[in-house]
Amino acid sequence: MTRSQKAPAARPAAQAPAPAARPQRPSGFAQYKTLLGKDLRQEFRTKEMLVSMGIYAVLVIVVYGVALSFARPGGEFLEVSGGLLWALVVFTSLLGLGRSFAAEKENGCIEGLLLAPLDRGVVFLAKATSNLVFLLVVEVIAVPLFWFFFSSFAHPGASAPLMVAPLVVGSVGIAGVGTLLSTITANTRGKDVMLALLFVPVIFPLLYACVSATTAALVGGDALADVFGMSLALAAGYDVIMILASWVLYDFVVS
Amino acid sequence: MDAAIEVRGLTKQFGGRRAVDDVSFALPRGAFLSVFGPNGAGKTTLLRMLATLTRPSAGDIRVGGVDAKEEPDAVRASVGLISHSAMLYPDLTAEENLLFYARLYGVPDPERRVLELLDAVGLRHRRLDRVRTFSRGMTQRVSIARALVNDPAVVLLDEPYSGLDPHAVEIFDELIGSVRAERTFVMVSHDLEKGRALADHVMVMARGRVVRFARADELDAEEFRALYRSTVGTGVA
Amino acid sequence: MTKKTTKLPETGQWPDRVAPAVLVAGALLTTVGFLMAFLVVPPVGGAAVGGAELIGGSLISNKLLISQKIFFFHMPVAMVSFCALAFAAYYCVWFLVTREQRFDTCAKIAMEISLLFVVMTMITGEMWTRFEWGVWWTWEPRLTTYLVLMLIVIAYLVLRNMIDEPERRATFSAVIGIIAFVDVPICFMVTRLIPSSIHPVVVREGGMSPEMGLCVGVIMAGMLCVGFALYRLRFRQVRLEQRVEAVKELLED
Amino acid sequence: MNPILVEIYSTVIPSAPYLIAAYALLWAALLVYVLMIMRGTKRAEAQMRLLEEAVAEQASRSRSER
Repeated sequence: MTRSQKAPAARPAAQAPAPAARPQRPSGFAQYKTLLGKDLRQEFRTKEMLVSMGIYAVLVIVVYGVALSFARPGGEFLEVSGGLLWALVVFTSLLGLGRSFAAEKENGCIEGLLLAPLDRGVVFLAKATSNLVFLLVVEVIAVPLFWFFFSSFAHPGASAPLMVAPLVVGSVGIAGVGTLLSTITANTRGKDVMLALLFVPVIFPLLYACVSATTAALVGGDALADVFGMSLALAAGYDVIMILASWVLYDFVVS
Repeated sequence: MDAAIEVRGLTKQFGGRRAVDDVSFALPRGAFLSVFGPNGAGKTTLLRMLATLTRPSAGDIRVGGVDAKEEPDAVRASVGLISHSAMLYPDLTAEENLLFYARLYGVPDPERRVLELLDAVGLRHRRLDRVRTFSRGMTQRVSIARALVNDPAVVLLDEPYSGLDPHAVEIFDELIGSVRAERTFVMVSHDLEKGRALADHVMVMARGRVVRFARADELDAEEFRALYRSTVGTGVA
Repeated sequence: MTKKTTKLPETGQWPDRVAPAVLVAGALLTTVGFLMAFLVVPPVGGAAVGGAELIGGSLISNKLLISQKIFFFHMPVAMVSFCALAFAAYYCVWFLVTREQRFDTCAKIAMEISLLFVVMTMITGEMWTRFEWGVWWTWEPRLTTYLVLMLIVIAYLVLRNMIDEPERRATFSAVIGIIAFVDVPICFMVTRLIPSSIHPVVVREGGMSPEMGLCVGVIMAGMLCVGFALYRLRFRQVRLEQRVEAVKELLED
Repeated sequence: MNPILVEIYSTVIPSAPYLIAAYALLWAALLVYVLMIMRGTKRAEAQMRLLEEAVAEQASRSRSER
């Protein structure tokens, strides 16, 4: 095996100059793309997480069906539907996040990542982005399905398409904080319960803001005007603060 | 010339117990060190600290003249680890796995490098198959290719022989032999014969401390076996 | 670079000499506050009454609410629980910087004190809500915030029991401690700014008359002293247990 | 009794139990925590005495061996 002749290591003044043949450490963004590419390729090949999250969402809708079969269709349902939708999103994402490190842990690949010259913030961003992509894919299926199954109860108001905004902002927050928490609970005993126990209280403010924004979008009319903008802004603010905190703290959590 | 690996006063404390207790040694470039000792002697912890996977409680490590605490990434760029966990993604193909790591380390012209490595480990024909379908021996060979993807100056081996059939062991030795030029190796193993055969430096550890560190030729086989039996006998943690 | 030796909190330092005196001061202040709440401060007016009566030199024209007296302890106790959480986050940051297990112990104890005071807040809040609005629970901003705080602190303590290895347990707990400290104020703000549509909240706190302010101040100071004294007491106990463990380990090998 | 006075004080009696319960539980919570600490301290001190004996006994044994 020919190994290109390494330049003799010069006297290491400050830092041994990397010999030409030695790989140059790529930019953070390049590493981010590599990591994300790996996550997406692996998931779209096995579709393990997507299928399980999709089926789980349908099952939750079935449970809602039974729960609401005795409720009188009509206006009240619209107010409740925002909350129901978000309950579906939270528990489906909990399932997805719980499994997000399964592949990594199964074969000690986490150590493979830790061995590489890679700062942990990039690992966090890549893993959060992949979790976000999977969550959005499932939402694109589950939300219309939800309205399909409950069309007999009520039709969302004209401003319903606005609902996409809180859904996206909320999913970003869930993926960000969720990735940090799932990394923590990945190797603790009782990891699923532990993830839920940590996730729900921490995500509560985001959930609160998103449900109010979604409900405002669904109900439409005057409720929409004053509440929607404020809730969305608060949700976005939550995302920025918590994702920044998670990004900074991730280095301690993953090593 | 700078020593490839320099370790001074290295300690790792887990709760009350000292897994590694004030270990110091230096290895010249191109050396092959075999580390022996009973279970719980701290061999693997020492190796993981060299690989910057575990944070030392005290002491410092210099790899190729670079301090691991100050510039961990510079050290990581020049270290490769082969352990019994393959660190490969089962649902990705052998080529995809190696390409992933090649890009992560920023290897110039990754495609060519990966094919070159797959040739070296003799798996070029299976490069499009998923690693899940590989035997333990083949997985280990891809794992070696992964560890060599960034052309590391230091290669760390943690119980590489565990679970390998004799044929796979033979290929493994051949591979290690072929890449030995100018690289420094540190191997942790229970296999006395294998360890001594490959090594030019030997270290015996017990309860986190270095019992003996010497060049392999200074220790003849008989004395070594007696030393090992004595430490294994008394050294059980 | 010489590792700067950070001064580790240890039993027997100045806080411990002060602790008994602080405990006495705490007890005194809270009793004084208690008496003030009932004797000095006039009860708050509730719903209007059909007429007006001269009682004790002032014209009273609405129902006098004794239940509001719970507020005098409810608010200070809640404040102390936030202070305890802040202390816990402070020690968590210190642990992540220095990796000294001692700071992790301090963070754990501060979290316990925070949980204790949140439970006390929930009790008093619960009783007040029960009488004030006639329901056992309403998703009213203050109560939900304390519920979320309580759940996070419980999650923190449960997480500690789920991990055995001291270093990893301390690191993960420190991260959760900081996340909690960042999360709770946001929760406090979000639940206030977005009006929950169920029923508008009649915020009784409103303007605080000088005597009420003083009374709350006294009880606050008292509760802070009690909290501090409990912290030191618990700290001494945990340190003693840690020393016992260390000696046991020495004896073994 | 003057009806207005009655109404003014009408909420006092019904609110009494909650008031008392609130304060009682408040002190109960503090008391429970202090008792927990005391019990823990006593147990730790007992163990410490036990260990001191063990150390003393080990020291004397090693002295007799020398």
